[in-house]
Amino acid sequence: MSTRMLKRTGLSNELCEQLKRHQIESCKDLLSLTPLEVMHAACLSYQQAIELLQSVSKVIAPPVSTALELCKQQACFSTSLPALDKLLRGGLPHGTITEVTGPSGCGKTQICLMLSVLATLPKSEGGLDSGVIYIDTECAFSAERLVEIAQSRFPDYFNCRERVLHMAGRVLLCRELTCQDVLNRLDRIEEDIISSGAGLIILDSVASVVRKEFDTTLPGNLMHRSDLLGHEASTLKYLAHQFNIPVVLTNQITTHLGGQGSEDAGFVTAALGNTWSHSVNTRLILQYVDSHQRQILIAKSPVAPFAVLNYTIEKQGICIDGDDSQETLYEGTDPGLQPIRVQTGFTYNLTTPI
Amino acid sequence: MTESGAQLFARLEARRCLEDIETRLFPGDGGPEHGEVVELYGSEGTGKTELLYHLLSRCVLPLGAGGLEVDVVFVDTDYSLDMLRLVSILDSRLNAARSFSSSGSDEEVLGSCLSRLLVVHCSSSSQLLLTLHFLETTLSSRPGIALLLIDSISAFYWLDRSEGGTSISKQEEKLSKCAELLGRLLRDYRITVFATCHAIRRNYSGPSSFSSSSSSSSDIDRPYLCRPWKRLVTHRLLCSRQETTNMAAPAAGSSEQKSQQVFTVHCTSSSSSKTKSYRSSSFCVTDSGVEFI
Amino acid sequence: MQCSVSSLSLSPAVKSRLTAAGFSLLSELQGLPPSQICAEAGVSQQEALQVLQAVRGSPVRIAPPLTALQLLQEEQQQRSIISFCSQLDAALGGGLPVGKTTEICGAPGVGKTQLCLQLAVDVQVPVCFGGLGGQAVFVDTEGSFLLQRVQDFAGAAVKHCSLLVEDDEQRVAMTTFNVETILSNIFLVRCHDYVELLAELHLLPDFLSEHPRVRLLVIDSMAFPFRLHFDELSQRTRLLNGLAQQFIAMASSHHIAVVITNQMTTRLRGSQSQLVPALGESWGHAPTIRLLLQWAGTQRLAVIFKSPGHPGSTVEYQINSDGFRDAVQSEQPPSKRPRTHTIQSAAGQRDSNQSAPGPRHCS
Amino acid sequence: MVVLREGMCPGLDADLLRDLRAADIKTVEDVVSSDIEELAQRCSVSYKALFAIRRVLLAQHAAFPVSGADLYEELLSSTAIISTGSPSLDKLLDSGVYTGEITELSGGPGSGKSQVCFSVAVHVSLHLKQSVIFIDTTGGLSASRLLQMLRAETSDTEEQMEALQRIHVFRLFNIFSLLDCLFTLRSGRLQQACVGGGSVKAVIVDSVSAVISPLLGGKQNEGMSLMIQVAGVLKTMAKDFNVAALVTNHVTRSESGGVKPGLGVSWSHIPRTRVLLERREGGADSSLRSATLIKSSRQPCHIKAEFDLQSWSRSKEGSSGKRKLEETDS
Repeated sequence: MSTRMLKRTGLSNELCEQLKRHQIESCKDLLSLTPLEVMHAACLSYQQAIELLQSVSKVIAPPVSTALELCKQQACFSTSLPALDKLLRGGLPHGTITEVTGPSGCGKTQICLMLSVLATLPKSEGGLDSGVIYIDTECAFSAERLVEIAQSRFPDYFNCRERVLHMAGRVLLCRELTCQDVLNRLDRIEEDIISSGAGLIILDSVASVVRKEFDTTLPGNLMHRSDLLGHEASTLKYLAHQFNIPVVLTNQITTHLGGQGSEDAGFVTAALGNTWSHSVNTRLILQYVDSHQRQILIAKSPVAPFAVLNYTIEKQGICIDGDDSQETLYEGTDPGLQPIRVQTGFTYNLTTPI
Repeated sequence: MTESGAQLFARLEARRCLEDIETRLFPGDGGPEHGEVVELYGSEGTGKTELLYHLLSRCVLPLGAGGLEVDVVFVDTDYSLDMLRLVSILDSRLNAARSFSSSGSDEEVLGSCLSRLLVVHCSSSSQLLLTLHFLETTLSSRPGIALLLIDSISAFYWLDRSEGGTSISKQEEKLSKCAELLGRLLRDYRITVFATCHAIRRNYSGPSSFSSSSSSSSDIDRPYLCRPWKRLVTHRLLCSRQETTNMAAPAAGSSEQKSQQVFTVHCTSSSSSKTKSYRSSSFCVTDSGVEFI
Repeated sequence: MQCSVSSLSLSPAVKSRLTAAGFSLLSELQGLPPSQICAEAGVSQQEALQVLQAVRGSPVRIAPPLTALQLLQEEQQQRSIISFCSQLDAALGGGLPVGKTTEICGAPGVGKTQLCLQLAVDVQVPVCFGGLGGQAVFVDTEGSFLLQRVQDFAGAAVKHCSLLVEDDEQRVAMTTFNVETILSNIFLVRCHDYVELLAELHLLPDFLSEHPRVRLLVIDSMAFPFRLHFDELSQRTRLLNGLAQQFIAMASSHHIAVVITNQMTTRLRGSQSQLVPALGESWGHAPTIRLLLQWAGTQRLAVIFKSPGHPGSTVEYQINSDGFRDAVQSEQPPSKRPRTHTIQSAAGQRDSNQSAPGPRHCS
Repeated sequence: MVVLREGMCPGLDADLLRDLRAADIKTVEDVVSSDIEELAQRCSVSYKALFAIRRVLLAQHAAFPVSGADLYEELLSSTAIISTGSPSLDKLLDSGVYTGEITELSGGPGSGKSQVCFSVAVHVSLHLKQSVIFIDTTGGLSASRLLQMLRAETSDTEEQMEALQRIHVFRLFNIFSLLDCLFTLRSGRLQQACVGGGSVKAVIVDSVSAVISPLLGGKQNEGMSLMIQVAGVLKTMAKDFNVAALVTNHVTRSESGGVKPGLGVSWSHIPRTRVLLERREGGADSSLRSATLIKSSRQPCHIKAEFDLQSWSRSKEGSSGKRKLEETDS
């Protein structure tokens, strides 16, 4: 929207020509100027400059709606895990970004595969009856596992081959192995969403390519990385909102260097830093309890309290142990700093009760 | 214009030469002669104003107190003349001199010093031009005037830039006219001009500029006023502040150190008669004004 | 020195023509017929008309001065928006002041958006319950506006008020104070980038004139669209400084409270890194009141970092399913273990000893 | 520049004006700079008449030189020093804010700039019984805070209300309305504006950087020009009406991590006294602030003082708790 040419906003040709002489051609160019610069470039008085800015703003400003109107089109994407759905008020909210973080082997990709299956299910089965765009940066996607999860989780529905094939056919896999490829894909993805009727975007994982390509110990790289991540985040947010669909990302973990006294020399926490933590709307942390048992922590959510759920990975994907009443609240902290337990069994985390 | 013989005499002969105004500042025998222009250039807090007061008080102080006892016109375009500070400098110099000789009461001597100073305030470049025209009569009627101070010549730079629109010559028109007129006054009345010029950043890159200090400092030291003015300037005093340790950490260090804020002046003289010569000198500022070290 | 032509809010080209023709003071233009200005300055008739209008009185009319006494009366008439967290209200002198700009900064998940949502509900509390009975505009740049939460908060607020009903006036007010009307009084705008945000802000003054009941404007968040890369850093600073003035002008001319959220960023200072509010040093001057939400161990603290009317102070708060509330020691979640107490208090002390947020490293 | 008009001075009639126009002489500057002898021939007027016109025009439009001695006498009788209400800050400023010049307070957010402004306003209105013009560009002026400060000084409600009435507030949020306001005050409205409240002793602009900083940078010179005009009108107002001009400025961070006042090099020449305010280390809600003198013609620079914001809300007896650190005299 913002790159719309001034010519198509109903400005007079003269004015457009005048502005073009100062390399001001799009709405973005014009609105990025202060009134004084507009006065200078367009030869206008202050009052006229303000009016010009307002008239251009009218063309590109987003519409105003009331919360009530929004209420009538609100939807959630059920995770098929009743305990988690209950905490998240029905599932992953449409139009927002959910991040799944955890150490390797903890089940991040399992969750993504499971969600992919769910999205393709018909609405009567609790799904979205839509396609899935699955951006895989780690070559971790496994079609066999996808089918296995589908068949073991919904044995009644996937009882015939056609349904399984139809399900698999609706998952559009994009393998992008460099940052630039991911960005390019995201920039062009709108068409794919429409053509495949996608109701879910999965990016597994956002961290691996970025961390591979940017050694943040080198000067300047950190800033470049933040720019790149910021760009990714805003594109994903735009897509989520524009198509009103959930977006799921996975992230890795990093060692947080202790700076707050010597007793906690360091612990493991979500990667990609503080700014990135702001970009996601919901953050789920996966961590180990023992070799079999794992936990989901709701570390950031606009609706849910901080909570812990135990789960195991079975043939049918993620299974929450016991019934849906086993949820435990825990004392949360800054989601950017929430410690995560890794497989060694050695725990750094003092505040999380089991 | 007609002038009487007496006026002609006053115009040409009686003016005192300011060559020896401050021997520690100018190279060798290169002090400013009749009709020469000295520019004091520097950014904020580099001692320009103090240096100006030093030179000013040297001019207006009586001979007995180590002064030159000449009249001075101070054109104040920045409204920056701090009379109280000037008086305190004059006072302390007079007091220092009084230990050797006694002449009249304090008030009287101070009064006579101050009456040698004429102050005129200007608030736009066109007013400056008119005022310089107007001063012509003052100059011809008061042969005692040897020095014209302008603080500062760059005061209207941005106003002129924006008023002139897009054409550079229009932007510089008024100052060029002033410079041309000054040139004529210098020739006709054989006075000396001292003018301050503030350092500016022309390629202004915003309030939070991250331009490296090394590259911007050279840009900052370059003269930027119009050509006629540049041609007029014969001596250029580049003022700077020495980055002392107590600057970086003003909290540390005793009071002894703190009063030792040192300023440096780099003088470049290029009078028509002589070849270019240079001199660097340092001073610090005390209650009684500039003290060279 | 009289008012000079170059100080007028006219186009720079017109001004330079006027000065070139010798007009430098306003008094010289006064009383001249437009055609003469055209002829002498070489400007079009339209421009000459603008010149004369500007000379007669600039369109940006200045209100006559108020005395501080009048201002005091005005301040006392304007109610504040209560936050339902009594400690915070007390620290702010009765709630969030209307007519001022307030910035809420904090780490992710600390409750910035929650506080904004709470305020968007609270601003609607009917006048007879001590509220403002207003409306709210919520500009969402991060996609963080969550309807379920607003519904929860609205439900809790309605319940709270219904328990307080004492007289008929309040009973009547309660008939229209329900979740549905609360939701219909929150105007939502979703901006995807800084250009859309700028556009929206250019239009807001008109929107506010059309909706005179609006008492709260929330921008959540300011930092997200402006943290992206700008070609020229000074351009960002310039835009932000301009926006700051727009916010202040809106707050004071439409009598609304402007709430802006901001993120925290890591600043390297030598070898130490420190968490500071984002958007740079000069943005810090934009809000009149700056509220810092931060973690101290597992406690959440709100620090009043700057406020012209009140001394700085620190209060503890919590966020539960009803919204933003006072921290109540006895109602701590049962899962909390006694041993965390020591850690917590140590952390609390450490934070209050250090300046603002303690140094933290982030990967 | 001033356009020549009929009747500007004796002898300048319509005919002569037309002749001068024909000779491309339009403004006073043109007349003054031209060769009178040649011009007299071209316009067929007498040299004497034209010379007289030139002299009158010069006398009308040029600034008039004043003897330094007279200036000093006048200054001695008119200069006043306004206390900031904080003894340590007063000492730093050589007993207070001087009238006739611009004093600048700069500092980061929450460093106490506005509080010092409030205190100066309260001091002028309560103790000196004079008026104050307070131009608020950030919406930061809180009348209840002023009242709180007044209450700490006096318990007489009548006095408090009178003092509040002597503080005149303008709320302006853009550069053009600020300039308009300043020029209006400058052209004599300043003294009229405050009838019955004593004369104006201080003009406070809090903050000047809020309206100026959006102007700087970009591809235009206009912003700089407007900034210099604000400075010019403040300076002449301070000088001619003998009021103290107190402005506040933000800070920018230099590469080395230190802070310096904002608005760039060109602004740095404008205030005669500059003070940098900073928070003392030690807690976000500490009320201790330190002030560093970074430009002054009366005191050595870089001396420091410490003051406590809380002291202004306490009553007089309780305000002895101010501390001073590292105060140096030389």
